[in-house]
Amino acid sequence: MDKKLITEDGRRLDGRRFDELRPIKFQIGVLKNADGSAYVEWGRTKILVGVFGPRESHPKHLAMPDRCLIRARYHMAPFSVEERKSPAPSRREIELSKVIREALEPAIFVELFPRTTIDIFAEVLQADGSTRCAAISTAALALADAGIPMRDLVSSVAVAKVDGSLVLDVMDAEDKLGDSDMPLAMMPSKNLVTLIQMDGLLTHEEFVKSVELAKKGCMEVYAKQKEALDSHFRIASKEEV
Amino acid sequence: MDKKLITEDGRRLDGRRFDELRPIKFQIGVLKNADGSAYVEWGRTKILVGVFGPRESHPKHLAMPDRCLIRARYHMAPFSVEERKSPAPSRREIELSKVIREALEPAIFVELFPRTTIDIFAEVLQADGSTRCAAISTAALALADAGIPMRDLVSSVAVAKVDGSLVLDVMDAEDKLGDSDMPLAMMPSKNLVTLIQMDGLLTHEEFVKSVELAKKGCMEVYAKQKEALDSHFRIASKEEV
Amino acid sequence: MDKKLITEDGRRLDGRRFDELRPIKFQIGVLKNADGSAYVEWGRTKILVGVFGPRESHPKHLAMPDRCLIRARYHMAPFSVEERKSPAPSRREIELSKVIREALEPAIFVELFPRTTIDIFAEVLQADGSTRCAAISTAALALADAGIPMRDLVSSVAVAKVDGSLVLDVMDAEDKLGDSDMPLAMMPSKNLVTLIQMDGLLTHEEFVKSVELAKKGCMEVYAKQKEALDSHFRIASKEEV
Amino acid sequence: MTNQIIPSVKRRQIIELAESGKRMDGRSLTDLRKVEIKTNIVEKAEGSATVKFGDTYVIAGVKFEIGEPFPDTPNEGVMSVSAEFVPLASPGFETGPPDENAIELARVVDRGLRESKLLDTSKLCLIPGKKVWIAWVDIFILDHCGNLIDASSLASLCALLTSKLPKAEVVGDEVKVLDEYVPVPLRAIPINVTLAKIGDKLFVDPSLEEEEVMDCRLSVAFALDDQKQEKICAMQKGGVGTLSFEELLRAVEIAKVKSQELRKLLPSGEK
Amino acid sequence: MTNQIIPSVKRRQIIELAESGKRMDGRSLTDLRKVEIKTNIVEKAEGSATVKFGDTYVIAGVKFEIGEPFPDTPNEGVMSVSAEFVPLASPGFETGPPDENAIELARVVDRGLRESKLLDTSKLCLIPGKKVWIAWVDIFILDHCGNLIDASSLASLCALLTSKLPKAEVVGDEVKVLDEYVPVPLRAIPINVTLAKIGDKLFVDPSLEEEEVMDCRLSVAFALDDQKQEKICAMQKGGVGTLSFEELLRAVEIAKVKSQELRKLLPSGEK
Amino acid sequence: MTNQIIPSVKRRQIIELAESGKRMDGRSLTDLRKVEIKTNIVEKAEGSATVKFGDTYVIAGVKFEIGEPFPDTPNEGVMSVSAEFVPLASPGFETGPPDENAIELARVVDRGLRESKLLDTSKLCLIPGKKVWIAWVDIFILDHCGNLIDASSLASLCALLTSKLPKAEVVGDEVKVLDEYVPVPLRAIPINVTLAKIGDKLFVDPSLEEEEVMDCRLSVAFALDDQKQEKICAMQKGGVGTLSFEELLRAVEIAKVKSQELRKLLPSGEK
Repeated sequence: MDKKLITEDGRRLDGRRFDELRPIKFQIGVLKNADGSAYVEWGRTKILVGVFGPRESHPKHLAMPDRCLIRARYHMAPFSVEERKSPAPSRREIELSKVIREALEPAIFVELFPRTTIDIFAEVLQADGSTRCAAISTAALALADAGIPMRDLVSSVAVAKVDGSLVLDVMDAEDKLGDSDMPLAMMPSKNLVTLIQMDGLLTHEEFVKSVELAKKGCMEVYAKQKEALDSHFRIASKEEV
Repeated sequence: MDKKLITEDGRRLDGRRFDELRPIKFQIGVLKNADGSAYVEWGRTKILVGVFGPRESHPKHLAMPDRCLIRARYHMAPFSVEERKSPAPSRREIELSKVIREALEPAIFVELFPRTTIDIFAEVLQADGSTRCAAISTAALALADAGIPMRDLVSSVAVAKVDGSLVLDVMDAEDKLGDSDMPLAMMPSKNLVTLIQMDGLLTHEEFVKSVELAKKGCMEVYAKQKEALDSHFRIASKEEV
Repeated sequence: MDKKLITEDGRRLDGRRFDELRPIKFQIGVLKNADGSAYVEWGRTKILVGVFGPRESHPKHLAMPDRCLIRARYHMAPFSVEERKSPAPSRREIELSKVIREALEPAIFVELFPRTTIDIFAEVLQADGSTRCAAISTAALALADAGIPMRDLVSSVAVAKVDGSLVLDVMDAEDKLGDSDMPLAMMPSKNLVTLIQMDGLLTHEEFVKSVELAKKGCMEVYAKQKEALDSHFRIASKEEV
Repeated sequence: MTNQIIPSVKRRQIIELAESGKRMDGRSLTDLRKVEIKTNIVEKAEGSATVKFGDTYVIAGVKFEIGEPFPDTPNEGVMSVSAEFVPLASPGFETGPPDENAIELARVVDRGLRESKLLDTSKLCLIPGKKVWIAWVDIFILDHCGNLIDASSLASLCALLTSKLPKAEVVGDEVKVLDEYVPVPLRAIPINVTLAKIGDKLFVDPSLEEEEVMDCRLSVAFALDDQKQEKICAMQKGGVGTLSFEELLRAVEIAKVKSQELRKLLPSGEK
Repeated sequence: MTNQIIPSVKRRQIIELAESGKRMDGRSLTDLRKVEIKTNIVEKAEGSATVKFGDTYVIAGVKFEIGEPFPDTPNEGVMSVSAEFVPLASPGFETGPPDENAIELARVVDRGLRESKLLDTSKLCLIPGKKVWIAWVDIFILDHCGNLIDASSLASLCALLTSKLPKAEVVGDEVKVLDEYVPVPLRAIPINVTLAKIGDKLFVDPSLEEEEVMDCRLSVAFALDDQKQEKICAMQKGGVGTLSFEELLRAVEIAKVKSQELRKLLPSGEK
Repeated sequence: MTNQIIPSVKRRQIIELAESGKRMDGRSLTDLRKVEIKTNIVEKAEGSATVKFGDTYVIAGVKFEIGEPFPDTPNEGVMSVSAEFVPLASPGFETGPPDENAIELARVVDRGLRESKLLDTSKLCLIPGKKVWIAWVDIFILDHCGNLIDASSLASLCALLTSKLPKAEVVGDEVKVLDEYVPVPLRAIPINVTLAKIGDKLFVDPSLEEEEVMDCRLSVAFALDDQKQEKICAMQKGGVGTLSFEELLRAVEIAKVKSQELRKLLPSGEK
């Protein structure tokens, strides 16, 4: 815990200011088989998301008469972390799969596709903090790529308290050595929270500030998502010509 | 094995005589969700039993056209024993689930509920010997609480040989250090055995005496079961008024 | 690796010449419940094969409208090898089950039995090299015993390179210390290869010679298979009289 | 899931009642159900507690066992929280390994206990890098009538608060466990409060029927440290609905007040 | 299970025949089927045996391996009995981990061997608390034609009776296994006998068709120790029917006689 | 599986085209698809590579970890190859443990790497019999468009070729891993080439639609050692069809030529 996470001039380990995102690069439509797909390099975090559906529910008894079943799987490659991860799903991966699904589902018009399933698969190729936020933000683009009607995108980012300061877009070292971690996801144009989790110790005031900072971060992620979609569909429509 | 299990004046470690049961306290109707339930404190052994059914068989291919399917699960809490028990079902728990089901099923009018299932779940919260006997005796009350028509109650007790003597209602120390353990269950008013198991070394004569002692014990358990039912239904009928 | 696998006079550890099979003893119709069965003692390798089917596919969604489903399982007894084998199926057993199925299926008229399943179960009681070849050759006899119409038998043998020489019908010591192992299966009267695998290091020329030697070995196994069938059906028809 | 009509009728009723500040079971929106705590009911465990929130019934047990520390924290003991939804608790529970709901529950309870720094794991070290105490916290859901997170958190907390740590002597590389006990080294005390959002209302300590029709839930854990400082130590949104930022902040405010109410119910000597 | 008619017809036939003391396969009610024992058929195992009771066909193998003792018996070796219902043995067997029937079988066989004190586990200790011999007894059911318990018990017993224990030298903390063998330290010899109850009759060594229609079965193991003392060492009722006390005692009497008959078939040098 | 018509029409088209030496995607029968290799894309792994064969997309990562050697090779490090068919790669893939296809894939890749003696495992030993380096090679299929064996073999090879081994100091029984790296001790380089047989034609680097209608496939791995000697080091037939001996030998000849073509694409500095 001796390591300083914030330097004297207010910079973080990778030179960022407290409210600065890492470089984020989305790519849309990167897989042939998946109905929709997207890839992100979010700092050193690298995640590939594929979406299948709406497709027939299997096994059939899962099908719901009035809506589409959403399933999500968050999964880490064994080589994505410092110590090799066993391939069997960990309790952490199972919980994250649940909250990711719950963060994305509010944005999907599930009533439009009764008796079907949409599967969202997020494969973490390299984990360097905020993987659930990156997975959610990238999955929103993969869903859009699959042509699935959505109320809004979902944008997500995490805020941490490190060395007494609140910082935006938590990387691994900050997560491990910091005092708190708060991932938040929202539908940006609706101003509605779809995910919030927190661990660590925050005063009420710090919590309120964390939420504000997370909201600002989500809006910046949203801008990058829209940019990626624009450029993807501009290229796609050119190709069709 | 140096420890003496029977004192000079013929008393056991907890002061009981050789043919004496531990204090047994049954409570009926202790759970809201279960269709029937009962709880027992049998010395330090504590077991909660819940019954669901008759209900639709699931998966459906298990349903039997001419009778009800009975399922039973005997399960120990990790904290119920000296060394924490792993939550995965042990081979012992799987065998006990089978013999408990076979001890209870003869008492149930299974022909009355074709194509359905009755589930009996016994959760051992603390194990101090004779848990299968306590589970069977308590499950009989939970089945009655669920209103399931039965030929008779099932009452069960174990007899051990310790320090050369046969003793009734085996507690943990006697089971571990004794020379034999013989759990027996019966339908008391029908005088029919529904469970018998034995391990240890017994002469033929000792075996015959063990069976006699077990039978006496079962009749005493039966009296306590009826008492618990009486008091439960007396209260229940008052409440209805 | 100091151990010499070929003696000065060109003999192998068990006295065989380079192109000599071990003693092979097939028995057909050894099980009561299985629809077809066969047992082999192939040197010290001992394998029992049982076949069930064609029978209803279970679960039903596996059934294929235009053909029979073939399933095969290669399974080793825990006591079949030097170090006790864990009962759970190993990755090796899963791969071998697949290649054994693929080696046998070309010989079966699968179109004749749509919507059904044929199950082939090979239990290795003692493993002393070439177990997959012995399992395939014995399974072909069990299929015949079950009366399943076949294009041809399947005969199999392995060739190894040990101490610089190519040798037929690899036993355990030769497999472990040798330079290569190449199991091959064929339909002998059709002259078609149904299994080939290889590991080790072989020049192109050595590979070609290995294939030739394997072919010769398969033809010898074929002769023994036919002999076993002849004697089995001769006895069977006598018994019917 | 097959019948979607009953839930939607129920949901409408619940929302209508809530307009006048009432609930199906007579509570106000911010009322807790009756909370009952019993401790030391499993003598073979080092700590145990049953907790009822109305008909919701949960048991937690604590066992201490000697094991190895994690490589990255060689001087600290280990706490492991698991939850089982045993099938007698609900017609919907099935046997088998924990599903995502049981895993989420255990992890949310774990975060509350862990992030509050309740357990001083540095005092659970026996031989650095080799042997430490492992505190196994096992939760069994016995009757599922809503709000499992708060009941399970409270049962786990009370089991730990009343548990006794075996005294151990270290001689060289061997640990000898004595037949004596010392108190478990505890620091801050976390209390978890869950609210369900249904329509635009927030419901404290949701019942099962409220959970079945809720949009989503928010659980907030507050830690009170030995300097009487109160902080948020864990939070979890569950369910597929959304929260406005205003609702989020309001829920946290309400949870804070209710955590203080629950804190008063802790086994005496603790708060 | 779908067709309940054939079993009930079969049951009636079996009961009628039994009235005149006969069985479908020509045996009397107390006859065993033909029992065949072969030993040392798997040379790579330290002991092995196949046993047939009529068409029922079972193999058992014994492997000795060095491992750790249980913490509560640091001076004793370990015996572990497992059974697999391999799918070639019956159209009803499936691949996968042992089900409750295979587990019950292994545990009943285990109790017979263990409670008779057959194996002197104190002589299987190499370094107290650290290294002992583990005797793995693995049973494979090869053809299931009824009465698996007796066939499996006998196969396991014969595999142990004819097995050889590797000689081992202990030097400090290391164990060196030599290329020599010593006899396995055995004491009393257990024999298991199973009877099926159908109607009010008891059937020794039930066939598969008898098992399919039986009310229940009772298995009794008798141990004969080195002082020629014969004792009951294990017992197991199976199945959903009941036994009267009179039937219970009668079954034990019959089982005793039949165990003496089976005991004469043991590999020579043993009884 | 339910619709057998489309595959048989497709198969006929493919065979007809092949008569004139052509394929659905414009290739000749012996053409590879475009092969793209990227290395060092996962900085946290000691080695990593993505490989594309057309749209088939595979990633392999290498992690080095200290562990125990196998008892029979106490002086050698361990290489372990696993493959996961992650479900985003194909509508037909499911979550869960590896099925027989994933296991076969991993074992075929493993044999190519192992039998070529690529990795000098004797140089991965730290403390004989106690501590060695374990090289974990993990393959993820990201987009399944045919010929997974060749793409996975090449990705695994490239990940190993470009991986760095942490330097370690042995002091007594302890291993200290330094913040420095040494090259991985590699020897011969294996290249795998797969051909599909459809009708009587052989198709190099089969696409998914070719695999769906093929009779069988043959994979052959060629190793080039440091004396520039080229040998066959592994072979695997897959699928339920047959090969004539003539086809077998011809396939091996073609595979050899194509392996030389692929060998030229390896990251520079290697061959």
